[in-house]
Amino acid sequence: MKLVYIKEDACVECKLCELACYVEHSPTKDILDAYEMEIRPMPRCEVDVELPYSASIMCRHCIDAPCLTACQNGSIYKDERGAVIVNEKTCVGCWMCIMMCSYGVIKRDTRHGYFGISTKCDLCPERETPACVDSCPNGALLYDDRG
Amino acid sequence: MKTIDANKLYYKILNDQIHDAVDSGYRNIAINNVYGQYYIGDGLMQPVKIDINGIPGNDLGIFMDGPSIYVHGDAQDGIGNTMSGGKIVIDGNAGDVLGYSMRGGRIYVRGNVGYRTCIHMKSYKDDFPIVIIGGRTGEFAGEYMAGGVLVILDLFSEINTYDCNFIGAGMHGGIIIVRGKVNSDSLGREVKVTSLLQEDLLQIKEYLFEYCQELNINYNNVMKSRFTKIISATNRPYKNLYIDGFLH
Amino acid sequence: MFINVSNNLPRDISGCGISGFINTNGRRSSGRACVDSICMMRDRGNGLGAGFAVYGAYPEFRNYYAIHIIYQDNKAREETEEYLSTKLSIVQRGGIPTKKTKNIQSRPLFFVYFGKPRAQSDVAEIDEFREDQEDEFIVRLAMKINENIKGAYVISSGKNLGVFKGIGFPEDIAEMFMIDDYKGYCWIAHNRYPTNTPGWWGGAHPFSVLDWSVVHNGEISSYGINKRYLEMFKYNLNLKTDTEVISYLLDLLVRRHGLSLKEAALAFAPPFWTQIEKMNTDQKNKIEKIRRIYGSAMLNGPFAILVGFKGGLMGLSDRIKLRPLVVGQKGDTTYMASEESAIVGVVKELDRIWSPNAGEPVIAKLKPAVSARLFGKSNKTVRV
Amino acid sequence: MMIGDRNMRYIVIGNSVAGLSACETIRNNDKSADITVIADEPFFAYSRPLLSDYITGHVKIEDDRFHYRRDSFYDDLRIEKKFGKRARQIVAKSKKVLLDNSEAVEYDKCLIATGGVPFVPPNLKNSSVEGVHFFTNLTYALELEKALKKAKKIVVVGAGLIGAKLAEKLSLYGFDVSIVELTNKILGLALDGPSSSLVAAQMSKAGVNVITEDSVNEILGTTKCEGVVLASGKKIECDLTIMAIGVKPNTSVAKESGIAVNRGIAVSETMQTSVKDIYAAGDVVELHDTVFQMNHPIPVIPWAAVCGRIAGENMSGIYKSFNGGFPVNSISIGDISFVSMGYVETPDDCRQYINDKRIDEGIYRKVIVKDGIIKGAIFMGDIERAGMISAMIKDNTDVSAFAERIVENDFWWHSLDRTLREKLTRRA
Amino acid sequence: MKWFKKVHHYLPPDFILERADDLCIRCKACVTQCSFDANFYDQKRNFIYTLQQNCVGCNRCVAYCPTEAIVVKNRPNPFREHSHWGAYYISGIKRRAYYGGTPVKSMGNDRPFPIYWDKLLLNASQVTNPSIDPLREPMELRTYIGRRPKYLKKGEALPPSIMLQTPIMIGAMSYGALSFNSVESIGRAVTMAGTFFNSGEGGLSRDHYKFSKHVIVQVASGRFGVHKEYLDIGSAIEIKIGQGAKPGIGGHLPGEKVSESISQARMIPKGTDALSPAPHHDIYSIEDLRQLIYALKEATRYSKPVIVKIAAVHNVAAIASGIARSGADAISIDGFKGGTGAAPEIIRNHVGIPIELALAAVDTRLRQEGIRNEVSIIASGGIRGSADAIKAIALGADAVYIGTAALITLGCTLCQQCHTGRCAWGITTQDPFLSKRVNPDIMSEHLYNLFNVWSLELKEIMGAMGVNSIESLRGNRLHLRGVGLSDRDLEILGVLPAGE
Repeated sequence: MKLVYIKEDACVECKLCELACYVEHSPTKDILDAYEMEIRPMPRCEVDVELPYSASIMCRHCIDAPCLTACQNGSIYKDERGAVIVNEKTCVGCWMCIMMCSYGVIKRDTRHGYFGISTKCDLCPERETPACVDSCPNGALLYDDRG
Repeated sequence: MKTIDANKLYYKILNDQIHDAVDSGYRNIAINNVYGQYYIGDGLMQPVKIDINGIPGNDLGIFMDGPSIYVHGDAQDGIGNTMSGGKIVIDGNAGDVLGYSMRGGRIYVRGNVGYRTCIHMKSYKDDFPIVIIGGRTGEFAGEYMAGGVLVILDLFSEINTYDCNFIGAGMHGGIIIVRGKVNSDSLGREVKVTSLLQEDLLQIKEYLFEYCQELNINYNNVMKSRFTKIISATNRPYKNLYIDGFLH
Repeated sequence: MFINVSNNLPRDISGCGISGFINTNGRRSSGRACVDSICMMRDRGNGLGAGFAVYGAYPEFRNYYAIHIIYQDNKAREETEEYLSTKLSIVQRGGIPTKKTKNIQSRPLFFVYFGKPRAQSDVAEIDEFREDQEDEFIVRLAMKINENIKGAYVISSGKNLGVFKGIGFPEDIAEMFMIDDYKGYCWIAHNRYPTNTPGWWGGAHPFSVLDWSVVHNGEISSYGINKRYLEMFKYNLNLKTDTEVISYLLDLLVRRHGLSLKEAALAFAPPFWTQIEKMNTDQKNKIEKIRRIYGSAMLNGPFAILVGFKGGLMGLSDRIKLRPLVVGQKGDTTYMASEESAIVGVVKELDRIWSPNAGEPVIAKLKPAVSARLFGKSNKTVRV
Repeated sequence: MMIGDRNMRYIVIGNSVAGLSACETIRNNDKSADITVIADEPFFAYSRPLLSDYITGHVKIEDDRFHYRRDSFYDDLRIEKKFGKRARQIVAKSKKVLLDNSEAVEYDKCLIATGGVPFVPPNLKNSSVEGVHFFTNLTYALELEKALKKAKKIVVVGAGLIGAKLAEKLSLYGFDVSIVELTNKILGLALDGPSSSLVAAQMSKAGVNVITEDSVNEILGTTKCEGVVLASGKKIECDLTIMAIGVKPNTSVAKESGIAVNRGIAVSETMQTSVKDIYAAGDVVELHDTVFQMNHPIPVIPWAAVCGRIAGENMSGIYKSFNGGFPVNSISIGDISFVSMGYVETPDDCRQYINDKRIDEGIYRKVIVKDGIIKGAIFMGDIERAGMISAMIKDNTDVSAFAERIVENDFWWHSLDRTLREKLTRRA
Repeated sequence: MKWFKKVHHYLPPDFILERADDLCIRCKACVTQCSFDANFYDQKRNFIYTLQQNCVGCNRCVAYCPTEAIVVKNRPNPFREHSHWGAYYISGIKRRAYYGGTPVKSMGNDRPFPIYWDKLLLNASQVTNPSIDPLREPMELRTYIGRRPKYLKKGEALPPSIMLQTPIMIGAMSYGALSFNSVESIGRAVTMAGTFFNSGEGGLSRDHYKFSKHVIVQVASGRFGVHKEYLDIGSAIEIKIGQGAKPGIGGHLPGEKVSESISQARMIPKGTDALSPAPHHDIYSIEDLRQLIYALKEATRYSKPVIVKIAAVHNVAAIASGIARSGADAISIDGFKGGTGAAPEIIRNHVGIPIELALAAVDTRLRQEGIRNEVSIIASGGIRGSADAIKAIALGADAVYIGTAALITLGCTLCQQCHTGRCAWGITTQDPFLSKRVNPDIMSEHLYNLFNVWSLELKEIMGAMGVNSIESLRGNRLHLRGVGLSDRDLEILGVLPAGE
């Protein structure tokens, strides 16, 4: 399946991927609207920085995903593309997935009420290429099928 | 039947005589002792039959739409230039740039032809030009070709594989049909070889039959062979080479 | 000076006509066939230039350089003759016979001089190639006259050869020079349609230096660099016509650099690199060498040329054949022309008639025995 | 898969994580199989950790998030449900599962995934009075829910994961809650001293009366619970006592069927029991613990799911092996989330790395390393990258080069060397 | 915001960076991208402010701002308008006076000297000869750089040469001046395009030895990284005598740019300044040049051409003639508009002559001496487009070197900060974080595109002129006409005025 591959050698730490991600996951997908939202969507990729190293990191969509296995109420599933998706409507924030994620790419979002939500990359189901990849000005993210 | 002796006639006078004959209702004209007079048949629209004995000059049948011209011998350059309809049959060889921008009608040549045969030949709506060459062509056959059919029969050579540089260079429409195999090294950049389909053959069968009849060639022998089809790989071969100058 | 200012004829897209033939047994014939042939291609010219070169024109002076010069006036003639007398020992001189014709109103003076170099001291400085000292002397002489003497132009300077050319249709020029009265074993003719160069007497074809004479249909788009290349070898190009470079290039490449005629043809119209890549190593090396050394001698742009040379005739078209050339053969005579009708119209029942491929030289050479008879055994002819 | 002219018959005893993971795997491998799930509870599969949220009313039985799988799960996978029926015994010779209603169901492969049952201290007196509750399944939760309506004061026995979370929630919900823990710290198996104190403080803040180093010896009351007596002699008045000391494997079927049982059902690396064609998975089995280097039950969802899947693969003929597990815990008490795994207290032969610079903000990290291999970790507060540690434990990653960096607050990919990072960029 | 204004040393900022607050979403891309510390995020006020003084006008932040909130403008002349004393001179004086040093700048001369390329026009065929369709008909750009014999000699092999698929090469820009990724991008692009790049005087990283078939190695006065293996790696060797941007002076790579990797390539200790002497101290005269040329030929067993690069100076024609007679196989001439990684402003802006005139003069001189055909000429120094390249070839060059054009492809905005080593576009820096900004995967493609498109344009123009092989264009000044040039200029250029 196609996956976002990370090229740390090309990441320039601009973090536009994070921006593109939260804009994509906002209701209007308008950059200024998204910025002005009271509770901004959480970016699902995050730029890990320790200069000169920097890289935008997001879910690897494991073939045998430990997070999916660990989920206590079946809120994580694979969609038809093979992407590992969190059903944010049913997630209860038990963080089992976080505990099992080998990459540390699932984030906690506790801003929405009683239950926390595990937030992670969904490979932008509404787009041909994920927003982070499209937004990367330096080709540090590649949307590619390497099996 | 009108007979014209063209010996030492300047082309303008000869062509005047031909037009006079056509205007006075002649539908069969024979021209003897033709030596290089230009523009025979230029712009003629009537369904006349013109027999040429000798060697007609350049631009034979240019802008023609209707007549049938029979050349009993060789012909020179620029035959059927921008021709719209009618037929030219050459019982010999012909020169360069045959069928340039031809839009309709047929040209049948028994022997070899020169460079840039059918350059920029095109078809439009019902107009569909057919050119059949009995021998071989010079380089750049079918250059810029945009429509119609060029058939190369290569009847007189021993070599089974057709080899002629830059076939179909810049071709973006129409088809070239070659009897036998084609050396892919000799193709232009924009074309590819595919196998001939039954419907391609049906499309030209009638014309091949006519060709063989006109030039007294054994149709069955011709049809026994295998054919190769050359078509353009895309109808916009240079799309990516040009960009909008105001792109951001 | 010789420029025809009344050049108001409508411009048709056509081009020049060229025609020529050679009898490989050296049989001399009148120029009638050549005149007829070039005249059949009337529409390839516009009356602004025509000319003929006749090989074998002066058998009685075949060991002397036959120098044809046109003069604007007698002043130029006097100046030239004074200069010539210091350089040449002249055995015969005189006006080239002409006759009055209806269509040619004004004309310059035509003179021919037969002679040999008087001294060879001038050439010592430039003797860097294995070249014939006398030939080199004559080339320099012609250049000097063309360059330095106002109103005088050397139009041919070979042995046993004459060039007759001027402004007019070929039939008029033929009539004026009484071409029918000359006999030659090789003829070339030109019917001119000048475009970017002035229609003046000196600019008519054939262009000739020593035994080279060239008629040309087309334009040499590489003229600028060909000229600059030749200038490095001390050729002065002042005839204002692109064709001029061809005769000098032949002189440089073949006579001075020792290339064969076919190698020179390769330099003029080489195959494309893509084609060269497909060749065997020897061929590839050879052509690559020629292309790289003689890139500046490549003739680029549309052309078909006939080249008369010492002992033969060559036809050549450009590398993508933008100009026509047809070759016919009957017995020991080879015909070349722009149009098939121009051959078929003058010769019946040819043995063979064909169009050579782009860049493919067609060379007809005198038979060795004939060559030996004409030029003497020691006198080298051109290597083909 | 066909046997003769009939489909393979799979029986899964147990309707929770391990059992259903096995069902999914079997169905994926064998489209024609007959799959039957036998369960004593009459419910769809539900999320057990959510029971405390059920009690506090944050989740309802019909909520999607309470369901372990979507409602159409059994139909979609063509699973025959035999719910509300207890499997009594498996007769391996005749390949039958006997139910307690004396029904017998034939199988070709059978999986025991019966989970755990609450552990009751054997010396607890008077434990059979009304008002003593368990909390390990929905049946218990429904009973508790009823009882809570009349209750005010509650004692929770055992400050493990279930107890602590329940106690905190009930307290916030308005009950007067005490929690009694035998050891010196709450959540003792999952936390070390400093982190445990942090949680204890959090619970106290929520109003829970936290009592450690004590235990309930006796329930007071004749028919109804009226209080408890602690080992220290202290008495606590209460309407309800909730026993949350822990769970033990529910091995009754196995034992009945002559299957080898140690602390849990003993299984091979393919999850097969001592009896051919009978497999076991989930809380009921004992697993190889790669950290503690022993076999014992590790009753957590991730391993239950993994083992269920491995059992399913092997049952449907595809060899897959289980390479061992280790304890993992993820829980939130109040605002604090924490994740721990492997050792929580540092054994003598291990090195520990601690970052308690921000412990006041509820952020604390500890990693235990032996010979360069991580053997245990506690992440408290910022838990996002904890999964990388569990992966490193699983993969025996040598962390000597960056062990100190793991406890840094910004630990992530940059803390690793380039080769490890490059491995991470590939898809697992 | 920090107090930064030095009143006594006050030089007004060159640029105004404006940020529209209603568009700024505090994403901080401008902050992370500015390598000159011009943008700062103030967490307390949740505001991004600008230190105008630091802005170099590189437009990195503008390019990265997702909402286009930033505009960088030239600051209008802050001094009193004066037609003689322009701001350039006033600030020049102040800078020298205050700081006590001569300003060093990078990239090419930015003073408004005439550009002869823009006064030359190209030819096209009409009627008398057909223009050639370059897309369909063969059109040849293959060019050889190396010595040619005067005439064909039987059985004699041609002297060594390098073969270019297109007459455009990338000129000398050293690894050290350029980042690793820039060299990598250039190497990959020339490999794809079938042409060459010049290593510059900084040696070659071993990681770039893979470009052996496409690299011209340079030997300069500092002899950095010059050893037998280096000479063997190159397809050709270039002796650098001078550089167009700074004729007569040597190079200076500041120690800050001498990273571990640079130190390996240059074979000097890390962190030390890499100073090239002004002359080669084994060449004090023309016969010494011959000695070095043949030393290099000996070392490489006469297997590769030796190029000699000189800056275009006043008597360039005579010098070139001397070089041609000293055994050089090609002469590379670098005009005064050529770029540099660092040069004293006074030299960069005032020394040397335009390449157009130098090239014409050299070609003419070599022709007068009858030796033009025997050597190749490479022209460089401000080739901005394929039209400049074509004009150079028509004036007499065999091929051109491009430098700045290649850097622009890599992202350069000509902010002229190469000498600081802080290139915000990652091109001329050794900072590992900044140099990541050039992604060779992308940039090599872009550079390759540039080669391809320029080649296409070359073919288009040649087709229009009616020649189908580059050798018919080379030195063919009849395809050029001058506009707005004096008779003397025309004479030197050897071209006719338009209309003639």
